[in-house]
Amino acid sequence: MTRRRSRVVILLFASAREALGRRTLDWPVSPDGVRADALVRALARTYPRLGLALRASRFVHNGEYLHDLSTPIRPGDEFAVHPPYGGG
Amino acid sequence: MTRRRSRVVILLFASAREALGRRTLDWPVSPDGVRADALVRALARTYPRLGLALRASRFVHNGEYLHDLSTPIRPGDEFAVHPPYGGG
Amino acid sequence: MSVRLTDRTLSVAGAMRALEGPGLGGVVVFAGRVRPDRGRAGRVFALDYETHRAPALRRLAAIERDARARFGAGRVVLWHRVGRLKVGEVSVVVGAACAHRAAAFDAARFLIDELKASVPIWKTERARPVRRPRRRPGRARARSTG
Amino acid sequence: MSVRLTDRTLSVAGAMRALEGPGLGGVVVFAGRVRPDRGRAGRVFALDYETHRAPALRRLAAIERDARARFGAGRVVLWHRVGRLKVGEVSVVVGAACAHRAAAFDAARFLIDELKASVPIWKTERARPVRRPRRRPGRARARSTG
Repeated sequence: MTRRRSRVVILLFASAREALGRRTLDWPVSPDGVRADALVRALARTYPRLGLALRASRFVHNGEYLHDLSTPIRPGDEFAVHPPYGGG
Repeated sequence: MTRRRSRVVILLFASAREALGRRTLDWPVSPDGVRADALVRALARTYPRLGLALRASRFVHNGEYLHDLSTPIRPGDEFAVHPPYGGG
Repeated sequence: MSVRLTDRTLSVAGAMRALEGPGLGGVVVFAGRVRPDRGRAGRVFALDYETHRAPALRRLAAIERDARARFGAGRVVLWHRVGRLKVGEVSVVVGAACAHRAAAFDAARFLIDELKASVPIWKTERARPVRRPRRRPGRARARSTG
Repeated sequence: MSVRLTDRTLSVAGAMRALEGPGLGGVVVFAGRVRPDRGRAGRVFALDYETHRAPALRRLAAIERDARARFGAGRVVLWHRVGRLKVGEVSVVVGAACAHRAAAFDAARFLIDELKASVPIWKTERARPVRRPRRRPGRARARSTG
């Protein structure tokens, strides 16, 4: 828990999960947090294979769809990458 | 069978059956038969309670829908009275 | 069998099994139940269904052929029950299995619409008189299943 | 339960039971099955479904509320399976029970369209390479269920 308190848990699904070969990432952030758009850019820089999936995805912040990319993402938050849905 | 050979079997359904309280009628016809429209008029004359159902119905002659009311109905034929359908 | 007129209980699970087939990704089933409507004679407790069997089966088979040709349905079910049905019982089950869902919906809709309009099946309401409550008069409703 | 995400087999008969209710004369059920399509990686033999569970359940519950409000659906089923599904298995069952059939068809169509468009569920194809026959080349088909 201590470790998670200084990190954001990134959840990856479908093409994003396949691009990285894993379901979750622990992403370190400062105690003040980071803007969502900066977080996404940093992810794309660190994992170029994730770029395509990130561009096509919606983001879900602590279970709620993120409409404002200036929202601060803080330590302990959950940040999910949702590629286009394919249920049915 | 001898008796049926000089008669038409009239099949009554739904409101037509309820109007007369029976499912079938044996209707005598001459060996040359009778035109369908004349048969229907004779039925309505003999059973006034059947008039309403007859006006709303389609007729089925030996299992086929009757489109031409001048068709002759001959002894041994089946003549069905189909009020509007209500399946489902 | 894809076309059926029977006095026995209709099984939707059985219909689903009849609608299995390779490559048929979308299955739509419609089931009609007897409703406790209020008719002229009171509260409906049952419907008596009757049919003119031979022309009805021919017409059902023609509807099945049409659904296969028009919507590419790979499997079709057109089942109707006859005899006395109590409120809540299933009177009709139709279904279509197609490659995709849009065609399956259109086909199933076509099946039930055609069945109701053109198959010689009739229902007669069996109702009990209803005592009208003094304070809250009920609205009359006389529509039947589906 | 009317909203369900499960790794167990979906029962259409169970859905029909969940869609019973007084006065609900029209019931429409859609079931989607895994199709043996040909994708880029070959012939599909299974689909792996995954979901983001909490937001998915919230979204399913919202779709159910919408269907009740917009179409007067008295009972709604929105069930999706997750995990590995082989060709022919049922991945999704949605259904609506209404007083009349037109509303039930519209509601069921709404349920599956909304589910596919807006619920966080994904599928990944599992395929085997196909050797192309020399004489009768197959047509490529890459669409998935429903």
